[in-house]
Amino acid sequence: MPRTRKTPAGKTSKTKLSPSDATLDQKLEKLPTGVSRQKYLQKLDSLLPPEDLPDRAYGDLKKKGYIALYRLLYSIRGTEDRLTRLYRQGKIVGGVYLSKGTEAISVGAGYALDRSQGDMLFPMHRDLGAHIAFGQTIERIYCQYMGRSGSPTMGRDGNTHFSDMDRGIIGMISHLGSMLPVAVGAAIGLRNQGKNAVTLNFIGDGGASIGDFHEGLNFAAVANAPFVLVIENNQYAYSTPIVAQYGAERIIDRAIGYGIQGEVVDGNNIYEVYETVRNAVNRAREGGGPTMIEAVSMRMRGHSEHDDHFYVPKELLEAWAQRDPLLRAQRFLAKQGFLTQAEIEILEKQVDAEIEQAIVNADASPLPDPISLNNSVFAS
Amino acid sequence: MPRTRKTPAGKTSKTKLSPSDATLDQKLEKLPTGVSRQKYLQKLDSLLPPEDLPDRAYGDLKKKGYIALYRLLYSIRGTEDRLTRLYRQGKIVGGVYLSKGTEAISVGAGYALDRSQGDMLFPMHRDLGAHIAFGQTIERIYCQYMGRSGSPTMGRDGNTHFSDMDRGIIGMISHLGSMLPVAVGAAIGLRNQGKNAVTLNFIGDGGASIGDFHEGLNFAAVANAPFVLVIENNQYAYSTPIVAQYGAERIIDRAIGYGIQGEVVDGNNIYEVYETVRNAVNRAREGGGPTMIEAVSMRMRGHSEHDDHFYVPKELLEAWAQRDPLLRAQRFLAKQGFLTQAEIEILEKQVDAEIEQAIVNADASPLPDPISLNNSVFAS
Amino acid sequence: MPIMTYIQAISDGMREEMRRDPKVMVMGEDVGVYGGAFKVTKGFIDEFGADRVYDTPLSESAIMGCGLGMAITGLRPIVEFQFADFITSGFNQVVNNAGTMFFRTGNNVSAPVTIRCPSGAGVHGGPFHSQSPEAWFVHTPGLKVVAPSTPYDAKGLMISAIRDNNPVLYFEHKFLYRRVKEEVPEGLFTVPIGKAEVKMAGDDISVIAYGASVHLALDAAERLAEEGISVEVLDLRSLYPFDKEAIVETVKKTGRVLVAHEAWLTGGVGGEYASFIAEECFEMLDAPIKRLGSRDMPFPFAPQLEDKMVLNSETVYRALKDLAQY
Amino acid sequence: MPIMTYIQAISDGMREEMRRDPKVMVMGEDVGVYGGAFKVTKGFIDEFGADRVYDTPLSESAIMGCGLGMAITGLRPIVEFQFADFITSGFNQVVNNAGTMFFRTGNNVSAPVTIRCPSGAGVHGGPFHSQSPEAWFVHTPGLKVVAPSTPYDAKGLMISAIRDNNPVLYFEHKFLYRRVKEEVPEGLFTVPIGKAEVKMAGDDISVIAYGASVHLALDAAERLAEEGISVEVLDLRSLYPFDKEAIVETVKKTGRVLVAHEAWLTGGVGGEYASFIAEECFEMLDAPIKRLGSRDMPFPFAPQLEDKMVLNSETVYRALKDLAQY
Ligand SMILES: Cc1ncc(C[n+]2csc(CCOP(=O)(O)OP(=O)(O)O)c2C)c(N)n1
Ligand SMILES: Cc1ncc(C[n+]2csc(CCOP(=O)(O)OP(=O)(O)O)c2C)c(N)n1
Ligand SMILES: [Mg+2]
Ligand SMILES: [Mg+2]
Repeated sequence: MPRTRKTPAGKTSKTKLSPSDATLDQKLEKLPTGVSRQKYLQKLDSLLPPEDLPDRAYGDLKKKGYIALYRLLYSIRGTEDRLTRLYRQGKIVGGVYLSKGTEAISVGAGYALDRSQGDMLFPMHRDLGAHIAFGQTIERIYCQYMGRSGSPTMGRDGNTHFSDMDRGIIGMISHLGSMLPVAVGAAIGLRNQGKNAVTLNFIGDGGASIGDFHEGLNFAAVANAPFVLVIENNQYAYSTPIVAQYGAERIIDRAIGYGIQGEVVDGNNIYEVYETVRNAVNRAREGGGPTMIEAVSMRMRGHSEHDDHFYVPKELLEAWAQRDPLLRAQRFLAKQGFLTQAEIEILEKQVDAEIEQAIVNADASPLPDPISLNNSVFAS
Repeated sequence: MPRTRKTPAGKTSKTKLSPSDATLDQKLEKLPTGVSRQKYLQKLDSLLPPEDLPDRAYGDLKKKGYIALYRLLYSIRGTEDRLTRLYRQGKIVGGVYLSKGTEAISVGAGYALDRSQGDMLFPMHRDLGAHIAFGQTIERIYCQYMGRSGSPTMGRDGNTHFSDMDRGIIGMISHLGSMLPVAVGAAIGLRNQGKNAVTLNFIGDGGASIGDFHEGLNFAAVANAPFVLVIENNQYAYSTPIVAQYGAERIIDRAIGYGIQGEVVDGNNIYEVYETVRNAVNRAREGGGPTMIEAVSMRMRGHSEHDDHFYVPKELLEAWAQRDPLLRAQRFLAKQGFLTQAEIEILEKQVDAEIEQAIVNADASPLPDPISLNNSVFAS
Repeated sequence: MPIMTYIQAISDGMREEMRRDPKVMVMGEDVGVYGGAFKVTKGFIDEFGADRVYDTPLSESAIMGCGLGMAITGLRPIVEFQFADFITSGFNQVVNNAGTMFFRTGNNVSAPVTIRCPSGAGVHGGPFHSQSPEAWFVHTPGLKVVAPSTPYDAKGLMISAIRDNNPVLYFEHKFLYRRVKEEVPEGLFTVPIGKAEVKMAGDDISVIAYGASVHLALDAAERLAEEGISVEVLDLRSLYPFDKEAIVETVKKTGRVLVAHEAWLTGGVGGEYASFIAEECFEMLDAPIKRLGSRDMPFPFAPQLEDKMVLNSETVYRALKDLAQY
Repeated sequence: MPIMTYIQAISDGMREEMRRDPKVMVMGEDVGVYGGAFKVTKGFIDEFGADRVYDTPLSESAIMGCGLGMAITGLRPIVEFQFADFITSGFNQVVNNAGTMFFRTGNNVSAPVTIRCPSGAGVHGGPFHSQSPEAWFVHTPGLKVVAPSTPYDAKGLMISAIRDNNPVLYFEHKFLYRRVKEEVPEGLFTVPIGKAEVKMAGDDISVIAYGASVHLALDAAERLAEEGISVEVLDLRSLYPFDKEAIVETVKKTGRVLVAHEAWLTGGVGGEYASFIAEECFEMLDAPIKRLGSRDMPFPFAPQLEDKMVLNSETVYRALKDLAQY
């Protein structure tokens, strides 16, 4: 089986961050013995993608697909922006963990699955985009965040932790990495029942350090399971930078150690994400086994909306802001002649209206009735 | 940091096992969907080492060292052979898990540490050889297996599960892989207290699948810990062949994914094991970070002495019997002129006598007094 | 009716249900070609094939997690931990992932996984092959827990566990494997989860026990019968949900109760049943409720030590005698 | 004396002991630059440096395992699980590795690790950020377990936990973090592990509680005082070892007992204490021992649901009233 390590995403980009950057250096002072600051600074450069999307065709995408993906991207950005607003208004229960800046990963990957084939999605906490791409309604998402009875969990679990078996979505538990073996087992289970389906799970640069990552991928590799793992490397796990999280050059360097396919993808290029995941999904469906994909991006907000992000060097955020996945996709669509600026504005207005309506509807969803807790623990 | 993958141990050996071997093929019939028999059969060949030890100098070994290592090798073989006898006589408590055929790994690795520097050993269940090489007495080992009060655990734990802090040995719990993070923590702890010590842990081809393997190595890599992991690939985990255990070509292919040094070593060549581990220990001591070493060998007995080994193809055992680490070392010593056949016999007689005496002594050690259980749970 | 040992009955229950329902499968380390560390699944791979008798890598968390994944796609896996002691390595998957699945999905997804836990001491297994960790799971919502003491119950509860649409932990006691046998019906039958059974009727004192401790209680009861003391032995069989009516009934009858288990005393499930009795049967009690368990320490390896640490029938006998004389 | 919140007292205890003993260190996710998810270690990295305030990868089993490894080399690590709920991911290292170290090495190696577990509900954390899993550890030999309810106890028990030569699980309740404050001495002092404290003296009924439930009990006791019912509130503080004398004393005094905790009722530590009382204080009891806990289900997310699932002071009040009227 081939095991490639693709060219790092930023190979062609102009260097934006350098070891001589004093502010950046200062932030990295407090690392325990043995953690290499130098190695980190070199790494940061190589992770940065070019400012524009490579001007080419992406996989099996047609004009409709390019536009649909942009629409989803805009939807999730809008949905999340309003989550912040609602959070500040006190309308949200619990914390809010946003995908700002990394939405292209979850949307592109979610879109690459095929619900009609029985594919299943196992999203993580920063993957609202995948829920939407996989058919979840924005209204139900807001219900979930507001703890309403109209939410898929009936108000029992929060934020992005929600399943929807009708759509083939299994929500996560908080324990990062725990869903990886579950997704692998589902892939094998579907195959053993004669289905031709693929399962997809996400994990972060932090979650990738947990034991289940290893156990699950090893299990998948041995079974040649129809499984795809997307690693969202957004460079931070809560406040922990990747230099204190893993020692390898890239997370994807682990692929050869499992004997599976590994790919690096520019996580701020929604079309490349889609293309890469789509290829992996197709390969898995044809019996080609699991793939792990490292999508490189940058978390543009704090870990949650109550975290002010002070530990992230501003330079890093500025450099990545110029590579915002929406801006890049917009420029690409315009350049390709798929959508004019005017058409983009119309699309966005439509989506905005949809979102506002979803909020109104969700806010009208009743609070959950405590009676619903009776007989809620065991299936009969 | 360099990350090499050395030539597989058997690269130069004549092919001994081939996919056309019908008996072998038959044993591999019952594999779940997705597990590749073909891949396995190819793998088996490449794991087999040449019949003779490469005729060269090994690291910093002098004549005395070559002989000392052989003596330890013979000691452990003799100690274990008698364990089987004692087990059949009903003198052993619990099961007996032998290292027959793979002793060169534990002895060679244990010998490569330096107790005077404060190095610490974290052996696994098939590493009696490492205990001996690290200064444990054969008498105490027999006490341990017979559950006597003279054992390091005072009869509280069995077989190879024993610590001896005075010698810098921390015994394992049964849960495979659990000691890996402990050994990594000890390495960091010693460094943070200004010591220049290295810790070494063993793990099997089976144990390497557990989450702690990943969490521990990742932790070590990030911290650049003075830590060495020796993976004893004896091709079976209980009854499970490596094809059903991991998907990669070699376990050591994981090294690049941690960003640490990786080495493959012929596990039936005690001098190569010593040399490789010694280099890794020296590098770790000098701040060069962790190394993982895959020592390839073959478990020549059942998982334990109550397992008849029926699931291992005879061809495999026959091919490996010709590569027995003792026979190969003997031939090497003779060829180098380090020991004549007559000298070897004298050495072996001495060791035999020591072992018999140790058994007598251990058998005279009292059964543990149940009173010793009082106040045994909490340190004051 | 054939005579079966406890371990044969476990195998038989699994085999029969696998024959009936093609969705049922087994997974774990060495369950396939080897037939399991205790040979419970010996021959299964020949009958059901390698996909239904699934040999896994050595990774308890993945075994449990993958089992859960298979379950949500419609299969009914029997997940085997090679020893109950190793469930700690897959603990999070059991308690947080499997245990909450039905609840947290708004009752949308269920998790029909049977979790086999070969447990118990008396086999010189030392600290990590002798544990009886059922209390952790009785405390965790979303999990059912059973612990048979006889071949009949072992088979019937196995079939019930497999058919249950929830995660069921099945604690089988290694010491009983080949030491107890009885007539067990061929084919399919069930023992309901949540129902206790009086294994010996008596009037003076009740012992509430499960698993191997039932046999300690029966031994002690026989000795006491000779001394004219009549002991009722209630075998809980299900630890959660547990049979509150049966407990109340036996306490009502005797007014004196001993709760006994091999698990560590402190924080053991005995505390649950004893305090249930203390609360619900206060007026019925003629003597303090007595609890017994093994001593609060790791299970020692040497037989001389293990004997003094693990609950035994002598201890049960003496506790009952004390109760009788209260 | 300065006024400290509960969370400040935790920080202060750690800081003072770290100043005194250079072997003491902290490790966990985001404990360094960020100062911990709850800011308990804010500023620590500046004072003690990155090697003593050790930011780890996201890997609970390695955090606990490495902490244990550091401990056996002579350091005294304070290991932080970001939320108590995540201890399940390092469970095996806690119960089987740390818990048995001293015993299994023939008392040759000890494991002085303090394990911080921010636990408890009431903060809308949902099923995986609200748990109180102390019962699992009270049942496991080799582990000590403490759970302070006040700033004074929080600081004093923290220092005792760090100085103890065994693994000590320190359950701190998130709901109390900024909600309780009191005068707490500066500098070093200890609260002994294993000693309970009467937080309110009374004559008619005893409540045995710990952590947040102590405050529920105090609230209920105040209401009942107005109705002329005098309640004694015994704060266990240490769950294992626990203060048997103090329990017997309060039961002797009042003859009526409620055991209350926020953890799930079934299999909770309340069962241990209640059945201890049932066995040891049988003749002193004037009413059945009553137990309260949260409902046996995952902690729900929506506040309306959580309120009906988690133990609250109204429930405690009503249970006490019932007991008074028995
Ligand atoms: C097993 C586990 N440990 C700790 C946490 C607490 N926690 C929640 S999110 C987070 C950081 C996750 O980082 P990463 O995986 O990179 O995902 P990101 O938030 O960056 O998308 C941590 C430590 C958790 N959820 N699970
Ligand atoms: C976590 C865990 N799971 C299961 C077991 C049961 N078990 C003991 S040894 C063994 C096989 C180990 O294989 P390997 O790691 O290759 O070591 P080897 O015995 O071949 O030396 C198994 C499954 C265990 N000890 N620990
Ligand atoms: Mg991240
Ligand atoms: Mg092996």
